[in-house]
Amino acid sequence: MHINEILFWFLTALALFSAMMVVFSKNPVHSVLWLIVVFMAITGHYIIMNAQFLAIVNMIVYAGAIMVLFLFVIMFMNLNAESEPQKSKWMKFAAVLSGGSLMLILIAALKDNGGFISSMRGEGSIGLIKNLGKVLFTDYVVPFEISSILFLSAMVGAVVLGKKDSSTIVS
Amino acid sequence: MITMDLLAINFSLGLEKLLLIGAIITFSLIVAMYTTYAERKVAAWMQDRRGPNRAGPFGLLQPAADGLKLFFKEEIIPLTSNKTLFVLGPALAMITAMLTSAVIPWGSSIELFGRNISLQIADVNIGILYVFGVVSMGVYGIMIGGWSSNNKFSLIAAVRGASQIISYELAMGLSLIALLMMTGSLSLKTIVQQQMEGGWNIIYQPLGFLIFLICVFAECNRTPFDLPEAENELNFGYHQEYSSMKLGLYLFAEYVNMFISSAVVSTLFFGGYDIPFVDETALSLSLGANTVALLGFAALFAKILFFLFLFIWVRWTIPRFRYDQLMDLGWKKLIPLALANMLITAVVILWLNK
Amino acid sequence: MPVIPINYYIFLSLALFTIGIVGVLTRRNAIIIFMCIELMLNAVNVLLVAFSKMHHVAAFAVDRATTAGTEAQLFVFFIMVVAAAEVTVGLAIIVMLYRNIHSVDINFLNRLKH
Amino acid sequence: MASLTNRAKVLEQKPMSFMERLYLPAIFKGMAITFSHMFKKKATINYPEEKRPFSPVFRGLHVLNRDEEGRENCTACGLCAVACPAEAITMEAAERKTSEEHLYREEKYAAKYEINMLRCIFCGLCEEACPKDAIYMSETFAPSNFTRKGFIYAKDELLIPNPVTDKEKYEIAKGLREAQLKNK
Repeated sequence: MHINEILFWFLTALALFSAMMVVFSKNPVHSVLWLIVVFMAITGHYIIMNAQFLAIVNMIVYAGAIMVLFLFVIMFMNLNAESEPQKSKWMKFAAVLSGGSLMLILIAALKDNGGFISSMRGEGSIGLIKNLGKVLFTDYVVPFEISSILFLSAMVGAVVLGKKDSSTIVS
Repeated sequence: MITMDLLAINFSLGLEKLLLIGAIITFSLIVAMYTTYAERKVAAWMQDRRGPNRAGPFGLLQPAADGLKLFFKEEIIPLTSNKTLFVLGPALAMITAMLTSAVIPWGSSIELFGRNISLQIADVNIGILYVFGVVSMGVYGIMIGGWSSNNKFSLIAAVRGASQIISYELAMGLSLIALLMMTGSLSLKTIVQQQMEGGWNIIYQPLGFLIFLICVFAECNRTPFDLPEAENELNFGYHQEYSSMKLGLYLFAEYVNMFISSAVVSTLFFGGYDIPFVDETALSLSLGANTVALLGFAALFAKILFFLFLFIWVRWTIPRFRYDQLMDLGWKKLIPLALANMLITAVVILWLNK
Repeated sequence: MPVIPINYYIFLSLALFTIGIVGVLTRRNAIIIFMCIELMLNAVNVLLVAFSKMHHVAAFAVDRATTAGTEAQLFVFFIMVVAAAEVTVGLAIIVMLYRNIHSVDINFLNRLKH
Repeated sequence: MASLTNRAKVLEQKPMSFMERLYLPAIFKGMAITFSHMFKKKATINYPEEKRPFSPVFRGLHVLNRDEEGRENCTACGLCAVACPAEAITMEAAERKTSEEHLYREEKYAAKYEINMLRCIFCGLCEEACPKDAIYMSETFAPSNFTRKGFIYAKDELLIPNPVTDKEKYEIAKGLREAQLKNK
């Protein structure tokens, strides 16, 4: 087995196991930490596929920024395993069942195709920053600018939502 | 490039890299050890005292004595803490502090046993982004440690530390963008080579350097930004519940962080392993490539030592910021400054290329 | 030459997506549900990158200077950008919710009339 | 409101100038100050090896004196105990036998003489009160101890070594003070 394949299986197992732990761990903080592990595994997958830029962006944006936000919120709300609301056993069973059947259907629909991924060096240069940047700032410059406006509005929105309403303080 | 260099391993290359990793980790641990010594010594000198001078000649064995003391202390894990995470916290802090050293070029290459060995663990072509990624991981060591101690002081300190690091990462990134526009490469090795030819980046980016330096201080949780450890309001900060070597790892990670960030600053702005006022290629003809590589490493080390001294110097000069002042500086001063710096650099580059 | 069939990536991505769905269905904590949505977004990202790579490898055999597959990776980039914006707003909403009903249980969210 | 006194000083509160708001010059100034301190003379000394000279009026541990022939000066008159504001001194007197003339100078001596160092405030009034020059305060510090009892110094701990039989120790115990006084 080539080391690439070993890495693939290892990362896949890691990603799936920790994804399950995200769903099934009782303590929300543990869920967040397992989700970070999932993102790290996915980052590893990106590196195998030689998508360096996405790998590092995934690490900085998802694992480094978004998950810290989640952790912040959970820590401030002081959520722990005891105060965690639980659904009834039957609801959970039904959820797992329906999820499993969805997965079966999707796999059945998508299983027949003959593509493959190779990790030869010369064949994988599109994931490099140089190439991605060139396309991003020429062909996709308008969506890029629009996304910056999106960010600005998200920022304003978050501040407006998070700010304590002065009328509620009085009451 | 990471993948293939990583995956197309032959035995001798792997051995070489492993040895290099071992050497660099040992080296940074030793330097961190003696930074603690230097900190106490310099602090003493600045306060007209003598500092540690009992353990060994000039107190040189003091760090070893401190380490031994920490090892032999009782290991206390609070009953109500979250045990796994409590242990994971210091480990994460230490690992993320160490990981950054992988992309720093510690020197050019040396010839040994007929092999050309590059003094850099991995010449990743997204080197700086890798540094940022690892730095953003460093938040978790603090947050997990602070949260799992189950102590409100620790928690507040952890949240403070994390929000401080996240806030200053922005200004840090923005100040670097100006630099990257000039160099046109994210690989640290390329940046160093460009500085060898075209002069150090500090000449072109003094403002960027200043912003970057301030952000580095904040990222390392050093005074004047050591809010997470503000004794007068938060007792001992996020590692309050820790004892023994787990506390040691946290304290040690701070010094390793200092060392690595000094290395990053000297690589980005002070020419890395470039020996000032000397033409390396001419010198290597007369002295041999190996000697020049070692000299280059010595030059880098001298720069690192200067920055370590600067860290200590600033710590014993400037008092701590208040928390709102800290956020004010980060968001309202440094980020606009960095943006302005970026714009000016862009305009100048465009004007020169016209 | 190491070759990994695209099917493996499809299955990985489907599994992650399904775990995300199961998470949304089983949990009542709004933050966890939000996290599971992030998981689903990431499953899609993996799939997009894998397809982009496959597409590129196929085009590379014909034309060595091809940039086929770049769009998919940029698409992933934009997904990440949007996800970051979405998380900030979403978490702000959850925090406000918590302030009002002192819980993040979504079963209490039927009190919109208050 | 009128101020109670006219001593209140009105501070001038003008907004900071641009250079002041930059803070950097001030920071550099501070750093220059700390840097210059690195090369100043150190205020500390390596204590057990080097010692600072005591002032001639320093009051340390008590010593019960002997005369040149090695006889104890104390006559157990009790004036020191009376003078002591902390009531740290207790003693019991005894009469000198004929065979003990080489031990005690006067015909009465202190059979028991104790100073409680935990009570003592080192005021030196005992030294002042003593008519026979029997008690004086040396320049040693009160050493540490593990028990409270250990701080009640009995006669054998207080007595100065015999100048006849133990010349060297006597000189040491007599201490630097004599030398200092002589130098003056």
